[in-house]
Amino acid sequence: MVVDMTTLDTGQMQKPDLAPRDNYLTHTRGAWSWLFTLDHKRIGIMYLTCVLSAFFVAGVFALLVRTQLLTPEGTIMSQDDYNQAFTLHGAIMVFLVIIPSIPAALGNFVLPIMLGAKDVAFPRLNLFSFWLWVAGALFFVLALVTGGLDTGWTFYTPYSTDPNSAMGGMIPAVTGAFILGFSSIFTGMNFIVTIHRLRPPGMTWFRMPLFLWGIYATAILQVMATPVLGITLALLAVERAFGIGIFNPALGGDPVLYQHFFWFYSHPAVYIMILPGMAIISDLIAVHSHRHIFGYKFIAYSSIAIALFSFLVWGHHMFTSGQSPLVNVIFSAITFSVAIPSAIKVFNWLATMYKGSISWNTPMLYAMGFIFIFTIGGLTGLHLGTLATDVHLHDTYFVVAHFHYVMMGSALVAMIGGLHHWWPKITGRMYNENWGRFGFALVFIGFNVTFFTQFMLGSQGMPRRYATYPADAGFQIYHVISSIGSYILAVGFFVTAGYLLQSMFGGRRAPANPWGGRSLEWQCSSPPPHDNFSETPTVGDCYDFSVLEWSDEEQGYVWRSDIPHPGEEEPAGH
Amino acid sequence: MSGHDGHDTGGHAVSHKMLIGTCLALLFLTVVTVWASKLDFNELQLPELNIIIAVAIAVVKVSIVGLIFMHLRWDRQFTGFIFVGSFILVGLFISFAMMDTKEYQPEVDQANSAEVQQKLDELPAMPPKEH
Amino acid sequence: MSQLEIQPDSHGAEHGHGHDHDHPPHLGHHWENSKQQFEAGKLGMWLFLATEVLLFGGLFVGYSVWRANHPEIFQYGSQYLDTFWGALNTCVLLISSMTMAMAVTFAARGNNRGIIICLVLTLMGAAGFMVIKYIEYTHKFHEGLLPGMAFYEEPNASHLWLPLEQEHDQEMAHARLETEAHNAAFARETAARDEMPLPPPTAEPSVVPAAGTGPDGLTTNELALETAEFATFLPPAVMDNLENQGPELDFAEHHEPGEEPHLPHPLQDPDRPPNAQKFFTIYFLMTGLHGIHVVIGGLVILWLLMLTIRGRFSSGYYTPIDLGGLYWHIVDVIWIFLFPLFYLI
Amino acid sequence: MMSKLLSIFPAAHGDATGPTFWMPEAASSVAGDVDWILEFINVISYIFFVIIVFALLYLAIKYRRDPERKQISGEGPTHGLALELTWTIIPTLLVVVIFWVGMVGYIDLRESPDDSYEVSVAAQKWSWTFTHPDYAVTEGGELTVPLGRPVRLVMTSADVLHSLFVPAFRVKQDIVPGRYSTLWFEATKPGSYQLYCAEYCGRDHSTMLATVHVLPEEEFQATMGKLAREYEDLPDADLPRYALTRLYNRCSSCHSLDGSTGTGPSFQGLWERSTSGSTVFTDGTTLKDYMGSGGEYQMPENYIRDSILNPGKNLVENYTNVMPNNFASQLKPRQVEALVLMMKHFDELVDEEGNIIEPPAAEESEASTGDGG
Ligand code: HEA
Ligand code: HEA
Ligand code: CUA
Ligand SMILES: [Cu+2]
Repeated sequence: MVVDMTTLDTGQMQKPDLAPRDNYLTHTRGAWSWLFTLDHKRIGIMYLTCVLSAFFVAGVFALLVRTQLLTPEGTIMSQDDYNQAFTLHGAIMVFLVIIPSIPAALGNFVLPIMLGAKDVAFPRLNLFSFWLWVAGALFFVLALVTGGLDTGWTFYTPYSTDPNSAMGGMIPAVTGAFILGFSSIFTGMNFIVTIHRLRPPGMTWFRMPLFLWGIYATAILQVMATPVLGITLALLAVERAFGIGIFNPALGGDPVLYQHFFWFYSHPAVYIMILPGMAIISDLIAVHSHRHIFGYKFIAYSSIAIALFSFLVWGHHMFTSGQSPLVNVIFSAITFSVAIPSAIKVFNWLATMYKGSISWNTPMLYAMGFIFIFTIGGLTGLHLGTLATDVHLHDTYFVVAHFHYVMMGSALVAMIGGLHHWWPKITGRMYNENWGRFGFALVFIGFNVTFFTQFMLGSQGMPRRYATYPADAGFQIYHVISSIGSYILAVGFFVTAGYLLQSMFGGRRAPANPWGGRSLEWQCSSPPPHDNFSETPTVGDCYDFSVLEWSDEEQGYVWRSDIPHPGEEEPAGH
Repeated sequence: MSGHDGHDTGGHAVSHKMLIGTCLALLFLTVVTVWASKLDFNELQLPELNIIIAVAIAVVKVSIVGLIFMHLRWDRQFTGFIFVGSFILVGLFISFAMMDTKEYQPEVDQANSAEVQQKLDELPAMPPKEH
Repeated sequence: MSQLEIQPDSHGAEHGHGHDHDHPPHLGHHWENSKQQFEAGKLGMWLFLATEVLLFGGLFVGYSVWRANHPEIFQYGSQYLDTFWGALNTCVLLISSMTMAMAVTFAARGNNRGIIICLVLTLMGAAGFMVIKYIEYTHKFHEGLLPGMAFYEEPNASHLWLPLEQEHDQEMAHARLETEAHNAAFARETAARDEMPLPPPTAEPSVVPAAGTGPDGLTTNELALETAEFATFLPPAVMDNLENQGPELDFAEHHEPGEEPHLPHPLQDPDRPPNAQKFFTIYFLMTGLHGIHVVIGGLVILWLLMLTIRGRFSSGYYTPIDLGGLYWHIVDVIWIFLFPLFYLI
Repeated sequence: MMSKLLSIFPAAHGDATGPTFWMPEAASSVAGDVDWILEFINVISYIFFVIIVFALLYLAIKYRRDPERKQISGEGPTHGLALELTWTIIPTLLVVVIFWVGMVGYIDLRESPDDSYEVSVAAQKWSWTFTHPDYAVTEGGELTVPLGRPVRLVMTSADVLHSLFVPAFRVKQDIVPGRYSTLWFEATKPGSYQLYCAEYCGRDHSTMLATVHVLPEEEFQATMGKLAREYEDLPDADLPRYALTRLYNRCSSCHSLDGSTGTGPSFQGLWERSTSGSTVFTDGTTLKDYMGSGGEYQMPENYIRDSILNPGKNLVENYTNVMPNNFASQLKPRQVEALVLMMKHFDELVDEEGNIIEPPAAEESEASTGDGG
């Protein structure tokens, strides 16, 4: 094979021996240098901060929802308040948290570094995306002060477009979601171009870490699906403001057509959420098992396959909506096709652990938690994709449980896992491993207690979006368990937030490569310098860990002394 | 450097002659569409044929614009793939949505809704005098 | 700034390093060379164009679904659009597309004067298009051919509204509208009196049933037929239709290009299909969104023109012109579909 | 809880139609199939779940890193086509089967038998009205259906989307305004079952409930006959209570009994407001302006009747025109009369807090046996 060495022209601007003090964090100072930075790392950090704050807000709404449901007649809220609480919880979690979380926050930080590039293709556009996110978030706030939002995150017509029904904040909220859509489109465009055009020599498609494959597949979805959300929301706002009757049956419009529009975006959107999660897990499993990933190409292609199939299954959200039976059958059939690439990924992850050398540290625990939870979430997707059973399960807590298993338990858990994984790189500090494991245990247990009970609730017939429920249907016991679980979960997240914040000030300094990863981000210092690499990174097989060894001196992993340094000889390929 | 002929730069300079020829062809096709739309296929029991012809001509025109004006002919294949892919996606969306809504049309109440009816009833019986 | 989005800050406060000197001024610090940057810009632009296609795609879905379900609404509505203006606008856009492409060629050859001339021509095309759209829109507003519920407002002024000056005509029109209202009231009463609170699916009463669909429709039409005077207001095509009770209408051939079609106002037309306003709703939505794109395209061209005049481009660097051109072409592409779908069929 | 846990295993079901760990009680002809399909997918899921979690834990423990080792790389195989094919093909086959059984079951769910008994359902924010055309009976909040006969619901909505959901029957169908939605089931077990609105429809979505009463054929006929004539046979004195117990549920989502403001004015005090003419309308006029001889309303009864049948005519200040205007076709004249009388005698029926005052014992059996089951 050819010598695989990049000749990145990083210039002379960095001293070869980089003191950790001169890094992207300290490169320039002052709020201004952050708010209008073009550095992808700083933009990533700003995203991360905002996304986690939004997560906190939406989480508080979730706790309100759970508290309300402790008793059949409700405890703390009126019907109207409850409707607003779950709507804002869902809308914030989806549009402000989970869609931007991995690509825009973590992806922004690590993608160019992993690729060996100095930045994303369009740094200005990147900054613009971030500010669009902020604008979108402000519109959500505006929605709250202009009358509230109670449509559910799905904005179904004719409820949402009828001024006599839905609350007054509907137009600002829709505008906010519209803006957030464009933020997401621009991020996706940026990443596609970056991956296509900024790969340095030597970084071939099949040398890219699987994280990049996942982000790439996600970006396709972001670019191709989100514009439809844009036009949908624009139509909604116009319809509500002027009553032109696109979706309004009173004017010959068709409410079911709205659902086609919405889910044409929002089904791909759920894979916008999970694909980056799966991408993180692929890397976490390999790195923390210190073992070459199993079936690289299958995992890579399965991401693309999921992305493509996902465009053709949106109708499975509409099995009982009045969609025609023929189309129901077709959509049901295609829905199952997505299960296959997902299955491929799960089994390849397991095979990667075989004969590995598995460190039980926090990122790995989150990765294992992911596999456990995603299996449940995915398999219950089968119940929902099956026509006969979905008729019973649709719009019940079974669906609520399903999507929390995949969104919260999988996508978000992957994001938290990734956050721990890259935390040393981002902050230059190590968090406390024992607290990390403890936090994981709380989150994992709390999560399952909260949401597994909801499967039972749902299949027993408890409809979703209910502020109160019949006292004699036997639902209360499940609701109480679920609420208790959610409190455990909240404690888990507070613990996590606590030790992570603490580590930023009191944590041990992180070595360049604390876990033994081989993708390029572990070749630059922690935290990385302003231009990402002080030395030309070496592109090799990013899953070949045999060339690394632990160094007590560094408290991290270094190149093996008995193996020639790359550039001189090609390390074993896969 | 970009700006010179060659497959790898993408910055292909198309001769003015070719551009004018392309434009003439497009204008000609426009005339053809207008003419074709006047054809009456009702006798053949094929009223849809008008639409099919019109869309077909439009597709031809768009292909010409894409290939020549937008340089797709000289560009990377991937660029063309993006462009065509987006149209295919729209096509899929249209066909699924149409397949569905057509099926349930019989259940839909086809007449003017009460709201429209009310408006119609409110219309003055007497049309206004000319402005 | 001489770039669309491609140029990262290379002179900003963040850079104290002297590594810029081998980079041309337009080249961002993270690029190897101009070609890489150009190609990236181009790929980005194409992705953006794909999103534009999908954005409009949504509206095309709406169009297709409605049209497939209610061809009569579209056949009926498109008579009220003027093919002449539509075709003229198509030509304007096609030619401006050509001049834009020529500007790119000039740019590649480094001919600044050529670029300027072509961009000015393109800009004129954009302006011309908007002027024609303005004429069309104001006309429609005038006629009360509006989207949504506004369609059912009585127009303030419309030459389509039947000119019922003579007393007799007024009586006739009065009688006709009254009959309709009466029929409707009757139908509703019947439905209400029926023991079934739910009328069977198709029997929803309607003031203006499509010709020949029921006893009410016949009454209306017969009334119209009986009165020869009334009939004189209607163009021959309408008369034919009333006599044949055929659902197909074809007025398109009965007027010269550029001339107003002689049609009754839809609200006064007994053959108006239910929900005829839907045609105008989607017409305004799609052409409106397209119009916005034309305006944006015009601004982009204006900006390019200014940069060209300032001499920012050379045969080695003209990426913005190339990308701006692509945007202008996509505007054209969309219109190529819109024109036949609304004006012709 | 324990018995529920045990009932995961099909063999543990004492009663084949009783509630199981996953599913509520099964009371329709299709429920058995749906449950079977669900159980089938469950079993597949359990198997995969157990395999995956077992493998996960086993591998994680077995290959746990030895912290003493410096050399950390594990060295398993990096790819294997045979394995990949195995775990592609087996799930593929399984999902094909799942899809198939699901589709077959679904077709049964959708295709109603020809001889179905038809009921019209009108959904509106936030109440249900069920009309039996065969008997000219209208029920609100309660649906009485015959046992062992297919029932077909023809449903419309006056405002937004709703969805009719009866867990015990395993059926659900959205109700889309502007069109007719249908749903069928055949109840196989007498009893009362909860009916939910499963599509979010606004403020009181969670109280848009109803009860389905499944009655054996004779009992059903008897009940229908009774309901059909109920208000005709009642002595006038019983009409107010009849209106409160049988008709008010159609008003309850908007008009409270306790004086609190809802979507519409409370019924408490309505009579007083009407007799005194103090009600103010949106156009600024008061009811007084219309009352009295020569006025539009000779007596308050006329005004109340008009407000029921023609709600948009005079809008009370601070309220919007949202009341359905189709009551004229739903209520018989005598039922309207009953409602008017209910307002008139409101204070005898309802106390200050809005609680219904229990009638004297003698009357009770009369008023409350109508709903059977
Ligand atoms: C991250 C988000 C995410 C992900 C990844 C998924 C994944 C899947 N989802 Fe889910 N879904 C949502 C988010 C997501 N979903 C949301 C938010 C909603 C509700 C929205 C709302 O209404 O508010 C929803 C609702 C929803 C519905 C509509 C339910 C209803 O409203 O009635 C359906 C129906 O088909 C469905 C199916 C599936 C399927 C088949 C998968 C598959 O991709 C799962 C594939 C994975 C596996 C199958 C597991 C791994 C494989 C194995 C362990 C091997 C064994 C496998 C086999 C034997 C096949 N989902
Ligand atoms: C990513 C998506 C996401 C996530 C993470 C969650 C998280 C949670 N959700 Fe939510 N949920 C949705 C998406 C999500 N949800 C959607 C889309 C809906 C549908 C809405 C609709 O119907 O329209 C929904 C609906 C929904 C319902 C149904 C409401 C109804 O139908 O009536 C319920 C009920 O229990 C619920 C509960 C919860 C709970 C208890 C959590 C908990 O997991 C939350 C725990 C989090 C916290 C308590 C915050 C603590 C955070 C910090 C302290 C800061 C963290 C910082 C670091 C970790 C560094 N959610
Ligand atoms: Cu009706 Cu929810
Ligand atoms: Cu989905």
